[in-house]
Amino acid sequence: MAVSVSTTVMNNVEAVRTTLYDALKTDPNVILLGEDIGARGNVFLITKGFLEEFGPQRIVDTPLAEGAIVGVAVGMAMEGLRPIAEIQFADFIYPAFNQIVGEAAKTRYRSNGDYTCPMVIRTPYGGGVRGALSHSVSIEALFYHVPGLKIVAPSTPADIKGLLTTAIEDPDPVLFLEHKKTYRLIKGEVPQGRYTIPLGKADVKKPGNGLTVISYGYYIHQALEAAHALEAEGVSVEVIDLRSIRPMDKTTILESVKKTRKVLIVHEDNKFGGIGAEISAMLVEDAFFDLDAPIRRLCGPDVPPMGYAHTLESEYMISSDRMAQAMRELAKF
Amino acid sequence: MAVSVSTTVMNNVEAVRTTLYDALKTDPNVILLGEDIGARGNVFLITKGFLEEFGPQRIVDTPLAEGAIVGVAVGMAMEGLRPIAEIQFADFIYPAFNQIVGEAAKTRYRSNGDYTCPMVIRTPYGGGVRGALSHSVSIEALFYHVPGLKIVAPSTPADIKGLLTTAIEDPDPVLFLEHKKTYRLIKGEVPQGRYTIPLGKADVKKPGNGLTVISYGYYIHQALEAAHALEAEGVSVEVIDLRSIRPMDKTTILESVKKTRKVLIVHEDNKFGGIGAEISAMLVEDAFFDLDAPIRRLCGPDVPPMGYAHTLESEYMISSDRMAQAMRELAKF
Amino acid sequence: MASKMVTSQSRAHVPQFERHGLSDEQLVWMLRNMLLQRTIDNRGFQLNRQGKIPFAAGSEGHEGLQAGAAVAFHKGKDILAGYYRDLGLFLGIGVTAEEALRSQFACASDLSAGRQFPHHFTKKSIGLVSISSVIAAHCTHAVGFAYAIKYRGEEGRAVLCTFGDGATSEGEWHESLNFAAVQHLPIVFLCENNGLAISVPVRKQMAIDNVSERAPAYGMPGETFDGLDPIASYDAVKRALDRARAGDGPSLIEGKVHRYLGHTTDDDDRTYRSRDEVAEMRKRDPVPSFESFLIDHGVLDKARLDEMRKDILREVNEATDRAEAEPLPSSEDLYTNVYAGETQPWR
Amino acid sequence: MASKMVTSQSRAHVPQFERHGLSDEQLVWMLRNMLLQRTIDNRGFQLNRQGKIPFAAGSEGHEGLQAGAAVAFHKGKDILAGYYRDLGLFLGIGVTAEEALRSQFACASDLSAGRQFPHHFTKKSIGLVSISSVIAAHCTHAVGFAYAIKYRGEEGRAVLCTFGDGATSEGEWHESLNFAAVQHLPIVFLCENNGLAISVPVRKQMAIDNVSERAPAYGMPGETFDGLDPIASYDAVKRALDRARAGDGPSLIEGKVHRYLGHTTDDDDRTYRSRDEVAEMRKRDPVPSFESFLIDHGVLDKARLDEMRKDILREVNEATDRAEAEPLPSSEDLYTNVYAGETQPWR
Ligand SMILES: Cc1ncc(C[n+]2csc(CCOP(=O)(O)OP(=O)(O)O)c2C)c(N)n1
Ligand SMILES: Cc1ncc(C[n+]2csc(CCOP(=O)(O)OP(=O)(O)O)c2C)c(N)n1
Ligand SMILES: [Mg+2]
Ligand SMILES: [Mg+2]
Repeated sequence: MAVSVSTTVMNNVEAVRTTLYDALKTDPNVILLGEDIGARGNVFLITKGFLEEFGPQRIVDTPLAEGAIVGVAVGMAMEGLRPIAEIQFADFIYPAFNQIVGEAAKTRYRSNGDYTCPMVIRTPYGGGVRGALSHSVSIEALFYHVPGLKIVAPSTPADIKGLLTTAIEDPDPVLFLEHKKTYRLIKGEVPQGRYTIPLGKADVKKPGNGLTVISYGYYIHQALEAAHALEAEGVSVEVIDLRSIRPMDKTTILESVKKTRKVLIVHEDNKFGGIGAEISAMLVEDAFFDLDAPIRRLCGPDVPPMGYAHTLESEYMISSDRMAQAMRELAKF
Repeated sequence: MAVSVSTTVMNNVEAVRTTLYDALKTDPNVILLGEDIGARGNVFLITKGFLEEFGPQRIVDTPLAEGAIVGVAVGMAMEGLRPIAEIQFADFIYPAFNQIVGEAAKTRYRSNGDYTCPMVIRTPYGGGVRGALSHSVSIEALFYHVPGLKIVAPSTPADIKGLLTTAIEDPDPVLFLEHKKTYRLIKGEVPQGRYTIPLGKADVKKPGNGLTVISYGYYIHQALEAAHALEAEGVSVEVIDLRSIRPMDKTTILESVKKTRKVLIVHEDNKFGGIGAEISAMLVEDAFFDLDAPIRRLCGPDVPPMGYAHTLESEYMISSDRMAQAMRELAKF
Repeated sequence: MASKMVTSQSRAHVPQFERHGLSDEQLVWMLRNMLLQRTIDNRGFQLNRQGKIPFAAGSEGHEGLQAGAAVAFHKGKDILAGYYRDLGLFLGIGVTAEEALRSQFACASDLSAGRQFPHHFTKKSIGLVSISSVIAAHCTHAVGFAYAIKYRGEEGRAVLCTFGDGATSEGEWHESLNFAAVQHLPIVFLCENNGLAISVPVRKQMAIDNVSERAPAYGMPGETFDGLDPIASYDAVKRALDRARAGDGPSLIEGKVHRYLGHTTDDDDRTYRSRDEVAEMRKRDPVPSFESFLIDHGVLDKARLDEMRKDILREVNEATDRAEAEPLPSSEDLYTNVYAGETQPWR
Repeated sequence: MASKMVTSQSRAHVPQFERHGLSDEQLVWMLRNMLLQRTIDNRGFQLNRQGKIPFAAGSEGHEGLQAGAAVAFHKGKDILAGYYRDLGLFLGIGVTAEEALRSQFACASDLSAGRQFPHHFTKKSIGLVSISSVIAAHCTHAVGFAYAIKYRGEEGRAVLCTFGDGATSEGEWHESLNFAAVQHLPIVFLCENNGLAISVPVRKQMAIDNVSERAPAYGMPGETFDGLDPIASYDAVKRALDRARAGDGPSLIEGKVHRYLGHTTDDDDRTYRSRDEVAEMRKRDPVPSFESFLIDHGVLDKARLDEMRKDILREVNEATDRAEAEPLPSSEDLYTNVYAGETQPWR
């Protein structure tokens, strides 16, 4: 990441907001479209004040139709605008699946490069916020299999700013996932001024040599908490924040695993067919003989995310204690 | 599989057809709905003559709207009918994604069992038929991550009859995938009379002890061809036909791998995040020390399936020769 | 009619009014339903302010439409495919106050076993379809129910499918109406048009004034009525349901209502509408309007009204206390009813 | 008008006709476009029968509508978001016969580099949007183009979005019209209603007679015209496009056309319609009808027509020979243009 002289402390909501603001300021082709992003300023107040400053032509409160939100953005992008489409909650992205997977991701390939689709689809995802069955889902595994798409899921304000800036300038469609739980919970130093972080580059959030923990989103913070706890017990844990899910950073993962020889993959999303599956399969292909222990996946249970009652929610979510326990076991292995 | 006295030889189209026919005959709650399944008798002639025999109330030519085809079927199922929805080509299932993933798969969970959703969604998938970019896709990896759904992808007429019969009687929603390329290409003995094959049970299509090949759909036949070729070279290959993708048959896979200690996973679908990823990850968790070689995945390239020109198509598809080559290498390992 | 309700001359004597066959008992029942809905709504917001529940959504302003629709609905026969803002309708067809409060507290005994948001009920025994939070997704299900009714030739049954003005923009809404029209199904599509989709005003939702103007696009009868007026609402919904039950096919009808509260407790509506705007709407608040209408027309007297209010408060208080005392789901409850039996992704 | 074309009295002398400002040159150009479309269509089916190409789709019966629309379209300015059955329109706005044949042979030099089905063109240089096989998916894109045009304040540009009758049942079709109406965008939604979606007759597609009856549901002007008549088609499409270009917003117009062939070479339409039905329609075949219309009205003489036919056949024969000789894509071509640059899922 380009380091800039001074920094500001902000949370993840502010990081998204300031990045969108800068993009609107610098590029007249940038247009935001979504539900309640105008007068309401988005349900998390991310776009508050944008309508007044940039006007209804650039801050478009759309009809309640996700297929159109994404599909119209695809058309805008093909015609040279830089649309940033918002899906109010990731749970409601399904009606846009046809436009994302069938159209946006295929535009360049289908036309052999005659048309391209430079657009961003932003959406808040994830649980632990009492969002019940329809405001808690993780969607990355439903999209990461799709050629033509890029997927980003940052965990910190600094990463959000750098990656969202890159995503907006990327020549291809990017699905940008923002974990709801981190929106106000996570604060951090953010370099002032413009900087970018390349898509497809993971970040070692904590170096270590005893074992490697691979995660992303909210759980990065839980994993770091657990990893620091284990330092006290003499276990050195390296925590890798994937940040990008497609493309994914093989180099950083392999380097770490060759060093630690033990891997724990942690994600909130359901386990079966989740992101962890591909990471594990890749490691077996490319680092089989570097592994001292079976790759362990600590993931969401295979049930719909996520019951409303806090008892159900906390059963679904993985605490840093459970993560620490899994790390201990793997370290002992 | 229940063995019945006499058998008939038929291809995969006829197997689907005869199973649907028997279901319509035996259960008045069974209703077929989809595009061109009436007078046209489905674009592959699977339902030819059904309209005349069972009438437009049970063989419903719907408007051109996949969301409604599946969503209306969900309502029918909740009210006690046994709808069998057809998506004309798997490439066009995306507009129904919201109803399949968000509604059908969640009906039982959301209502804590007050309502259930016993329905089948049939669709032809897969390439190698000059179907170009929108009549060639494999969709299993876009759905197999979803709790509440079941997914079946048989390769032979006998398996189709047994599994489709089970799927129609299953109390939960089942996505039933029929590989277009096998429709008329694959013929086989089919037991007469009613029989079922349990979902979630794989089938060892060819026993062997040198290495295990795991696949499903059209590639089962390519893999068997390759496996038989290798017998001549003294390599004994066990070929497992998954048949069910969710739930998946851990027992059969583990038994085989403990025996052969080498695994090749083959699928037509794109590699990254495909079914093979979960199989490999599971094996690393449960059979790590039984493996003598890295698990190898031979899969579709990570590009949109599939160019129209036969040069592009044959580059995408995996020939039995390429499979044989991969088996040889793994055997030598 | 709603406007008539508040005119002073109607207070002068006891004038007749078009009651569309509604008995005094039914009219009083409707008012009670409206008061009960509002009391439970307010309880939810209250419990949320007290920090006892994380979330609540209210239907204030929709009471008239829903009370009318509830009477038109044939309990034990018809099917209701409703949405989250239908509390009055749900109560009206047989959801109890205690079930409502259990949903607010996410009790194990909640109809969804504490899995869904408050008021996202499921109650097959009374024909109430499991509520989806996904806008318009239930419209296709409603059509499937209607198809089953017609397929089985069940006389005198119909489906009532309700939704908001925002829902009409969804593709699945269009697909549902078109499918129902082509199949000539026994279903009523009832739009509760409160002029807002969270913050988005209806003029940004569609370029026409009334949702019912879309009925001809499907070859259905359409009608817009005053959803603040319970009697007008009953009349419109009843005529449409009767058409459906008689085999005369689907209808698209629309009641114009108000939304007095924020979208939910998570929404601060001051960011997108002025207090004056809300105050102006409040002047036509269906609850006090209907109270005085019934009193002015001698259907109800003040004393009985106070009695009713007390009675409702008692009912809701008791329901609150009982629900608050109920156990929450156990952690094991997370894993049940994903499939029939114990299916796991790996077996 | 189409009916007028074939009346005998019109052959009696050389009557005037409403030409809506179309010059003789334009009228002749339209006929040539129709003949070229049909010749290339037939070539595709011929090549398929000869086993030279695996698949072809034809537009026979749509020629009149498309020739009229092509003249109304402002080349170099307007955007066309069309669908697979628009060959005449594509040729009319600047796709060449050779490009059409290259798509049939899936040559490396095909506009999609042999990736897409025949006639699924992409040609940004002439404002032709990459064709999607997914019904109605392109309608939302068309709206996005129209939004960009309005956003940039580009005077006198509009988007023409075409689709079949079946497409109108898709949710995305509804979402597209509604979005365009709310934003008052410069776009024309043109339905080529041939009464069939593969085998499904339009009465199973919708419960109304004309797609244009849906225009009021979006607050748009709507109109149904005779799509067999090139002049009537030109007039209707031009008026709608002029409205859009003048900033007067979107329209939904519909031309009634025929589909004489099977849906594609994979479809045997005898399974769902009788030969008599097709023969009956053929009596109004727009191509011979327009030929005799132009001759009857002295715009064209037999000699020039024969010349034109020969010329077109020569053009298509040469295009066929050249395309057939073109190389196919190489196996490496499978991997390009997934992303800009060389992005792989793992890096
Ligand atoms: C498919 C989908 N998109 C977005 C949302 C988020 N959301 C919840 S309610 C709502 C507004 C609904 O407005 P309307 O249909 O008018 O109903 P009302 O709340 O006004 O009664 C939105 C956008 C959702 N639940 N589902
Ligand atoms: C979303 C989707 N569903 C189904 C199909 C399969 N299909 C291809 S063309 C067609 C019929 C289209 O009919 P219509 O829109 O009237 O166009 P026409 O071919 O009659 O011109 C269908 C069902 C598809 N291409 N896309
Ligand atoms: Mg509303
Ligand atoms: Mg058609």
